[in-house]
Amino acid sequence: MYSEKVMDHFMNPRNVGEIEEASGVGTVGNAKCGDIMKVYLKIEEDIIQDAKFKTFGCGAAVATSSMATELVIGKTIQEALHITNKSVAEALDGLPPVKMHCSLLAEEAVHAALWDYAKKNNIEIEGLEEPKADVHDHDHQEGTGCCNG
Amino acid sequence: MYSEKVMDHFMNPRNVGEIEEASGVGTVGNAKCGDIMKVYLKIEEDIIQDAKFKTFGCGAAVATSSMATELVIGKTIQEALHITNKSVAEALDGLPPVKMHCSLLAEEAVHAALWDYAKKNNIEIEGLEEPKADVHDHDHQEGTGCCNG
Amino acid sequence: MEKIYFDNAATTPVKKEVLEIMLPYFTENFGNPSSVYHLAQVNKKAIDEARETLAKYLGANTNEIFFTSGGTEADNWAIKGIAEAYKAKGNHIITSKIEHHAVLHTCEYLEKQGYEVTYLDVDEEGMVNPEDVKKAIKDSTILISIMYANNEIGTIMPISEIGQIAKEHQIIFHTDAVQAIGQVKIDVKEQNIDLLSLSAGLLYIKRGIKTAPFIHGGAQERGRRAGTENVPGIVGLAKAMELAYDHFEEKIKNITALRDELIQGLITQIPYCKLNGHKTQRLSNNVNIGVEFVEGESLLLLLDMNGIAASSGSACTSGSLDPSHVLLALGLPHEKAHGSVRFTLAESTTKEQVDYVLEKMPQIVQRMRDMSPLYEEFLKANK
Amino acid sequence: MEKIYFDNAATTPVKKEVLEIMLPYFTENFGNPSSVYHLAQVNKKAIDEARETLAKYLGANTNEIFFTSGGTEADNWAIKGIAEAYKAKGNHIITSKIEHHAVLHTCEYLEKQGYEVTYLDVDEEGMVNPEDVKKAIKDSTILISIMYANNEIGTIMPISEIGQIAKEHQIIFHTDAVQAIGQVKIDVKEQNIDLLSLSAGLLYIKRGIKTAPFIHGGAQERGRRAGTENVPGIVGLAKAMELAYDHFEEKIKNITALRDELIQGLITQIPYCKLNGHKTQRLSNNVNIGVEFVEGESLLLLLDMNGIAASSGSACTSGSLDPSHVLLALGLPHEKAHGSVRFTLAESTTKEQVDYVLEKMPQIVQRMRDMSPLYEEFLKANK
Ligand SMILES: Cc1ncc(COP(=O)(O)O)c(C=O)c1O
Ligand SMILES: Cc1ncc(COP(=O)(O)O)c(C=O)c1O
Repeated sequence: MYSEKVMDHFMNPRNVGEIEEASGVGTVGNAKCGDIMKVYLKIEEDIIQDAKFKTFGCGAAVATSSMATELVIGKTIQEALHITNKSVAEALDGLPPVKMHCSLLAEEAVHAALWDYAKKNNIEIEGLEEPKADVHDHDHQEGTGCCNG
Repeated sequence: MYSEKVMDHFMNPRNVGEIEEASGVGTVGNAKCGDIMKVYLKIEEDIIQDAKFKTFGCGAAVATSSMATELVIGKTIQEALHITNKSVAEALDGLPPVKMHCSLLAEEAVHAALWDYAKKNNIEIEGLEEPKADVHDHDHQEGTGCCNG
Repeated sequence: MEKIYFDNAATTPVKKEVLEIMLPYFTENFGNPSSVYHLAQVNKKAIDEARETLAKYLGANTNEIFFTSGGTEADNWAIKGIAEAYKAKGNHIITSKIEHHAVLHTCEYLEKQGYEVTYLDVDEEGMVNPEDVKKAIKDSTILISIMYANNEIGTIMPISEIGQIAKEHQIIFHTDAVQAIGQVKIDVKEQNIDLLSLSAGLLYIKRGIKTAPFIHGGAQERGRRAGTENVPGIVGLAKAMELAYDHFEEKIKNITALRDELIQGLITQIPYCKLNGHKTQRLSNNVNIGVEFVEGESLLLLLDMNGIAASSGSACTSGSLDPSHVLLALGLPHEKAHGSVRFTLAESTTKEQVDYVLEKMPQIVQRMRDMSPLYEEFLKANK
Repeated sequence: MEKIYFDNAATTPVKKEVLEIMLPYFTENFGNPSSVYHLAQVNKKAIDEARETLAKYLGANTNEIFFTSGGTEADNWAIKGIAEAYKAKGNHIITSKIEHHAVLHTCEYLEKQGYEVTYLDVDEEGMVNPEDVKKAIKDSTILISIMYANNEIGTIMPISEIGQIAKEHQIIFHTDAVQAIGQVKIDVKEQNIDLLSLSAGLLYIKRGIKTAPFIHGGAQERGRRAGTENVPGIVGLAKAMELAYDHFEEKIKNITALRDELIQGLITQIPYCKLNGHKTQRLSNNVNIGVEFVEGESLLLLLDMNGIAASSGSACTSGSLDPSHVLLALGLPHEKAHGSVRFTLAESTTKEQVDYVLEKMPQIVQRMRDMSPLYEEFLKANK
């Protein structure tokens, strides 16, 4: 069902963990869906120096979290903003159709962390919108970013 | 599907043929049902001296014709009249339920031949009713003596 | 005594190569294909590959192939599924009088539910006339269901023409190809077939065609047919398909030659006997002969005693003892319908087997006629 | 690495003895059982004998046993068949919230057709309360359908009590015994069961109970279920039944001991984890554990990487990714429903295999919790 790349990132996820005093933290997804992603970013001089994640979710959710953090590390905020769910999925050699939502979740988690960073620093990041979904806020809408539903 | 006895009477039917100048001839069944039985009787002094048959029909129809002729030979008319479809079927070690009608046909064929004998000789045989069905008369009613339908 | 099996249209032995490919799926590869673990993925892959193979031979896409428990279920699903899904559009179905009972009884059931069904006549060779199909179409017509080839008399229907008519009138077209598969080349796209049933069992449903689910339950077959997949059966079906179309032209040529030899031999050697069905538009394995003055079941029993397994009409109805609805639809009177026998050949059929039947049949028929009151009458009338 | 298959409730390998008995029916004994010739009679006899065996183990009569393509079809037929046959009497059906989708989706379909369905709640151990059944009965109730044992959590329902209630109220009682068969002793007469579904597939229909046909076509199964019989499957089912009830008590004792060892080991070694389903009224092969803070699919993948094939919820729904409706019906919140894993044991399961799972599971769960944001939150909140 999953590509070798997905299985590799699932079995050996990169960047699992927390960043103490992170520049920004974003959590998306919810328990109803069965997927929650939390992304920690360390940003210095507009560059993402480090990224870590914790994920409660299916194999695809774990792998996309791992890949998304890999992709954003070393990028500028603007570059990171342009890493879409598609590019995450492609970097993993594709995802099964029912699992494409998971890659959306990874994109959203990164955005949410960037939003948190912007809020904390009272800056505005061009092109960044307020995260749609958060585990603490409200239920996910059907079909958007819900990995297991 | 058939008992050994049925198969024996089907493969080696007794009394196949015609009796020239028979005392009585009866034909029952019809082509629609897929079964026609013709029974020839030679009756002398109230005793059935000989019986022959011709049958267009399934294995059970052939076997019951064969057995019915066997059973009536040597019997008095009254005795022959009491050979029911059940006794024919029993003598064959039973028939499959869907084929029980066939034994009814054999009983009717003997009765029809006796009726013919009575008519020809202008006598009345106690307990004998006019045959219900004849190939030349009318269609069989559903479920009565219709061997193949 | 040699046993000759001439009822291959009813069931046919599973080929060695097919069984071999099925076996591991009973014992080693038993994981439920819907699960996530590795063992299950092996099965999932096997099903996917089978689907691909089958799609290829039908000219279909893989996502248009759905596995069922058999031809009967496929027919039921196709017809009931369309009837239900399109009932807002209309309630009229066109079929023929010589369909398999899986189609006919389904249509009769739908009539009780308020649908209207036109049962088209066939000509004396069992052919549906495409013009009749066209004429039967109404505004309320939602489905045309005409079999690809008849199981009893082997007549091959003008499917492409009917497909064209269905397309022009934008009506969904289903064909029961249970008997045709492996004997003719089928291309659902070229022939404008929207649904197609196969035994063993498969339903092709063209993309975009809605069908109400027939068997409700789990999410198997992309949510359209519930129930744990019969993995060995599916894998075996694909393999059988491959084998059937391997050296296809050559095999068809051989079997057609044997078929024609058997037909020719029977109708020349046995008086008052004729071929049922079409002479050339005919399945290459089908011989159906109407023998006057004899009854079918007795004939079959005597053939069996001589080591020849044949059938009268379709096997599925032999429980009912009715004369074949197909033969009656050809216009045969009841006694001739009762006296028909079907020989269906296989790839493995030999000339020796055909010759053996040609030797035995005339004797058997003569024996039966000698005890037939109908024959007696006929002879007397024609003296 | 040893492969351990702990998903025997989904599919299970065909036993050697069963396959051996099936094989000849693929190759030598291939005659269509509905035909008259000898070869066909061999098959007919095989089916009749299988029917007898199966009837015996269910406490049924042979003419009450009907073969289907599987458990799903049996459930569909039972429920739709009764709904249609008794619609003049009423339109109300009682079932439970934790039935298999083959029952639930069929009931939902019937709701769209105008039937009224009561889906009974279960208690937190997955038990249907017979009192609730009684209370749900109305004048219009025509069918009670409660599964014998649940496929996900293994809870065994109070079938005899429900049968008694159904009898007293003269309402037809159907039970889906797909998971129960071979694990409990069933006696349809004593337990007042009117219809009973088995996988592989069989439907028991008590004499006198009308059912509308579900699959229309040929006259097989005494005219009540059309389609060429799957002879190898039928013969195999009977053999499997025989084997299942051979040394029954001893086997059940052994497997129950292993089951309890696995349950005990898991819930003592893994914190924040609990048994789903009933502790004792439970299928002897079923272990279903809710593990907090981890997600099921990941857990299964990691188990698979360690050579352990298990499942989360029922295999049939894993295509849909929804959290199990059964676990939700127990009152579990979504995250716990997502984090449940089912191990289903077989006769061949060994203590070593159980020990291996007990060794691996805690490590895997710990690893997953280390990367779980829910666990992180939980720890912070409970510091
Ligand atoms: C033309 C045709 N359609 C449908 C069927 C039914 O197929 P099955 O018996 O596999 O369900 C048959 C079976 O012989 C058939 O010949
Ligand atoms: C309780 C229950 N009912 C019905 C079914 C459906 O059976 P099948 O998949 O054989 O059609 C299953 C299958 O797992 C089941 O567990």
